[in-house]
Amino acid sequence: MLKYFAKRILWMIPIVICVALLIFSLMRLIPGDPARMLVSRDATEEEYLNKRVELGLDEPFLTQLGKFLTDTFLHFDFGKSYMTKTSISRDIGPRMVRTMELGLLAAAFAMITGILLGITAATHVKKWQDSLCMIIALVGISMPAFWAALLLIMLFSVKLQLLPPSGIGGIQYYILPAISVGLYGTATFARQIRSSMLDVIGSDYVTTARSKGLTEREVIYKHALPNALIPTITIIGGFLGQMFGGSIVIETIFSIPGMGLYLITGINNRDYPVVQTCVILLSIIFCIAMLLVDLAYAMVDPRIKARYASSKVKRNK
Amino acid sequence: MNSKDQSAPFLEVKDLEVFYSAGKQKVQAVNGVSFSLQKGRSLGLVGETGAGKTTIAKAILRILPHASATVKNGQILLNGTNLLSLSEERMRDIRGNEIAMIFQDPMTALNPILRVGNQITEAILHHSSMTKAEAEKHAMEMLEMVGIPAERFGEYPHQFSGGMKQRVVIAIALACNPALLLADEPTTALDVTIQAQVLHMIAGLKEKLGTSMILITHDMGVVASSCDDVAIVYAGQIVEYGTLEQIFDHPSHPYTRGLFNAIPSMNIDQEYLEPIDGLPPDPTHLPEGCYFSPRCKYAAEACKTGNMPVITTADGHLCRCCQYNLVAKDEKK
Amino acid sequence: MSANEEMIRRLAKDRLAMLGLLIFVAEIIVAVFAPLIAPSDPFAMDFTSMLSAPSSAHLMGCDEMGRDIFSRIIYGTRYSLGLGISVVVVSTIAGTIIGAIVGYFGGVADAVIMRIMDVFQSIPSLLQSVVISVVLGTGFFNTLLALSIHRTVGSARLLRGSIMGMRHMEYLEAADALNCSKLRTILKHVLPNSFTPMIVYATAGIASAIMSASTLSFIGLGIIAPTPEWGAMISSSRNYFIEYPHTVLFPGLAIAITVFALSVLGDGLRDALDPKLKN
Amino acid sequence: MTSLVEVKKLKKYFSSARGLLHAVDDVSFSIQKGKILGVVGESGCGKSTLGRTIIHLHESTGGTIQYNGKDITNPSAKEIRQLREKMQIIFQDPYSSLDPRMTVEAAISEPLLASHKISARKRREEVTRMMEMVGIDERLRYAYPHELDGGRRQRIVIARALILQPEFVVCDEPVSALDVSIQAQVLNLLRDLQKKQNLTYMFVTHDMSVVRHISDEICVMYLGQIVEKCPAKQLFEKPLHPYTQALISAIPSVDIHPPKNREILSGEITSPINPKPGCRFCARCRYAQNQCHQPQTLNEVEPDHFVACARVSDNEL
Repeated sequence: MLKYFAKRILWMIPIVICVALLIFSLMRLIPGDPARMLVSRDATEEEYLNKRVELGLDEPFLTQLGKFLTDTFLHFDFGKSYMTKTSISRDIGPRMVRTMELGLLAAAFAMITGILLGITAATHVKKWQDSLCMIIALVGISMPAFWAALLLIMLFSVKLQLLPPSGIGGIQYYILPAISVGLYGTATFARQIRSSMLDVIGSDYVTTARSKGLTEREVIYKHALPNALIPTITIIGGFLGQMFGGSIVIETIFSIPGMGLYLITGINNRDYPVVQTCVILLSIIFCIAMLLVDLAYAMVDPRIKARYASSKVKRNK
Repeated sequence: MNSKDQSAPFLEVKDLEVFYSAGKQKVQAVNGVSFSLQKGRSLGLVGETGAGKTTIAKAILRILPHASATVKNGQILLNGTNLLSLSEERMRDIRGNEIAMIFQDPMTALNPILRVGNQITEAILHHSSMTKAEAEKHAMEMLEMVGIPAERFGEYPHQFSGGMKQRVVIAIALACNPALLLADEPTTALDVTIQAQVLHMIAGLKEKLGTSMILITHDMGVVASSCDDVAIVYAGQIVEYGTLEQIFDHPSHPYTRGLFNAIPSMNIDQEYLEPIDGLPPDPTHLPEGCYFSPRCKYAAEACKTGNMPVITTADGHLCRCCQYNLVAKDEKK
Repeated sequence: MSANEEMIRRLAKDRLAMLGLLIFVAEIIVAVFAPLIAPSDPFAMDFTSMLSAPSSAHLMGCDEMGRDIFSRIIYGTRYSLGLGISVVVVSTIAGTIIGAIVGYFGGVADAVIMRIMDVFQSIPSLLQSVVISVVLGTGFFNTLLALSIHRTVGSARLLRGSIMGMRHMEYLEAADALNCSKLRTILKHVLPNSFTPMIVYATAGIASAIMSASTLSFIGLGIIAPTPEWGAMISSSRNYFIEYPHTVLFPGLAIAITVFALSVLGDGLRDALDPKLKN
Repeated sequence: MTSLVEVKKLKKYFSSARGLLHAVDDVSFSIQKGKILGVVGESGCGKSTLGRTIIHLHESTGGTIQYNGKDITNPSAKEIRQLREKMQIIFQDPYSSLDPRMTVEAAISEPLLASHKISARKRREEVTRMMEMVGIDERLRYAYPHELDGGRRQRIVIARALILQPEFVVCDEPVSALDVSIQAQVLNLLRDLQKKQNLTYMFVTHDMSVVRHISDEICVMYLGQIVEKCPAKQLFEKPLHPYTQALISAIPSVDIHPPKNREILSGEITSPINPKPGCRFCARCRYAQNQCHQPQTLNEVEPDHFVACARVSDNEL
């Protein structure tokens, strides 16, 4: 078991390096020269060449790549922002914290509401409660997060004046962004829980539980729900991906100075080091989150745990 | 069909009718089944896939899926109380306590993410006033009783082999010492030698605890080794009912005879077997008259309409066939 | 009755899925005949009616440049649906080829391609599209490519998974025993049987591609103003939405309705194709 | 008499997470042309693997296979194609061995399409002939597998296997998924076809009464090895190996006079992964002694009666 996860963590290293390599190469493919953009319009050729040297763009691609990889992974130095000239490593810290706070809050919101809706639907299948929950879920998956965010601002900040429309501060600043990011998760969880609950309720072991004379409550919460949660865990991965992507947009809408906003600003300014750093770090966070999901999977399901314990990381039988 | 014994039977099922509805289609799963069971005896319900055997058992325990299954008619009397008219709450006290069930597939009958010990303890805690510690101790005793070392209490189902899982299922069923055990194909999923172990164990425990049993199976051999009485089920009806000797020595219904003839013999060499022609009827469109008539070589005009008479051929030996006299002339080979 | 006919019959009974199909088909018709349906030119600016509220002259009002929002939404179907459908077509074809190769042959090809996919999958999908859009620039085809890469990986994985799942099915073993060549086995037995999950994935995929495309456009990548792409419309009007909510409301509604229609259609297909629900 | 199939010291090992799984281990036997060899044993004894290895659905790990006197242990791809026309297999589960998207006609004609270039008309005629032969109504020609019952599906599987007119057919539990009354129909059909076409069967099953009924000769397998081999009748009249005795004793017989006194075998089948040398049954055998921990050989203790038990060979039992 431990061995399996140690292996998984080690396996992350080449993956992350490949991601870094990929991103770095892609950034060099962007048409247009950042040095040309950074110098003033009427700069001399010399000024431009000096800028290139300053940014390290004059060296061959492989040298640049090597320097980038060693700086990033050995010295944890992500370089300096082209625009602000400040160290990215220093700037990124508080931004990462904000993005992760937002992510956790959104995940918590999505799971709690999703599970509640899913159970309500499954236990009242084909009744009005079921229809209501599923309509809510369908609305949830149909709304683009950025549009939902604008509507939420409209309602809660402008009309009702309950919550701040943008910026950072106390928890109240995170409520609307977290709902906007988590809404999609709420909807997918609710739908998944409902369908796996229905599968599980028809299974033999639930019949066994009933035939023991347990109450319906015990049957649902002790036998059906824990089993129904297992397939739900697998979709958390997809949800997390969506969430990290969503936060990029949501942070710009709510002006939350997190990694998303940093990234978008970086893109608009052709600030390559910033873009690279954000993508690599977001990918690392994403990989760690997926690993935690797998860990949770093993915790819930003793069969998976046994498979991990037998150490071989084989997908097929 | 009524039992020969006039003293009040322990379990009596009268005119049970169950159907499933799926959309507009109506599947007639059980069509007027009546039988009774004396205390301490075991009854074999024998029939092929889809004959309605499992539905009968689930109807007794009232665990049919509410959404699709309807009990249209009938009574199920346990010690004179009609189970079908009890409240759900009262029924819960009976389930697992007075009546317990063993399911066909031990692979799926256990909750994969709960320790087996807890799955046994749960039933005990629910039906007795034992403390948790006492219940766990009793659960361990149950495991030992079905031949599993008590140390395995904390293991998960996937750590057990098929035969062992079925033992756990049996331990759960017997944990509260039920008066009636419904065993639904308890050994079908198991290998022959393991099947023999499990059947032997069930027989021993039944003897020891004085449990009555309804054994559902498609295997005549299993019936022969475990039952006192036999009911042959075809298309949701009991077509023949009698003691083990009556059915095995003097099978009277053409279907029962067909079943016996279709089994490859262990003593006689036959070049070819004698199968029953055709297929079991479609339960959404049962034939008129005798449900077996399209496949029956004795079928006459009289078989194609109306209800078949139930004929008492010997003391307590009942047969649902209007051509009985003709059939009787052809003695069993 | 063939399995497909039966599937269609089951789908036809699903009223919500039929509603989804109806909306989807209607939108395709609107996209094709946009010039005939739209009341005015989606690019024509009328500064006298800038940001005007919905009225009989402008059903959904006008945007900050005085363009008729209704007409822009009608034309927008071409971009949104066009992108959604093309992304799915491209990625499904590419994904099927890759997935079929790795899933059936396994071995080295599988190991190598799967590792490459692992790299792609460790970058969150939208982030990936954002980066590729930045590299390629804006416009229909660049956005198509940016959105297709992630989906290709997804469909290849899905197909591979379902092939893996059925590699041990007896009918494939039977095909082997019956002398079917590998190519014949893939074409006649493997692909038709693993297409079921692919169809469901593709339908839901159009929805998610439309969503991603509009998100890209919203942050200024993808398709940009003045092209009447729905996400781009919201993006260009977002500074006015507090006073003039209709500028954001209607394009968003268009996205939501389209995604809703495709989601319920996808659900319906999944249920209709799932043999477990047969009874 | 000539033997059609002869295997010597055949081995098939699978690698698994916990070691080598000895599915078939050192198995030798031969089948005469026109005869039926029954292979019987409990789940996991390697009987299905044995059949599949002989017809090259699995590649053997060791030993030799001869067909018609010719060595076919390591055939080329072309030779395999030729062999497949002579050797066929009927699978256990007619629900999974038919492609759900193929009609009856397509399924039966698949082998023709796969290996022969014959006209569409000739193909249709062939399918008609086969459908008649296995007793499937012409009206079901364009039906799909899910519309048919198990018995009919198994008939299609049989027709598909026999359309190339093979000489040798591996029947892998062909009736165990069927109800008794249908099982008898299919067994009769198999017997009938065997007689008419002078087929040779290797009939793999776990059902003792079926194997007794159909076989000329029977091999009893336990954990990858043959423990006893003799003519069918003799096996039931005079089983010599303790495992065979237990197996026969465990059969639920329909004879109720006199009530059977069964020998209940203790324990369960042990793991076929990295087995210890010596008799594999000895852990459950009531006669086990020290000598049983030595490797056992299949000895002819009576004419045509082979047993792999040192104590039987030494006349101790």
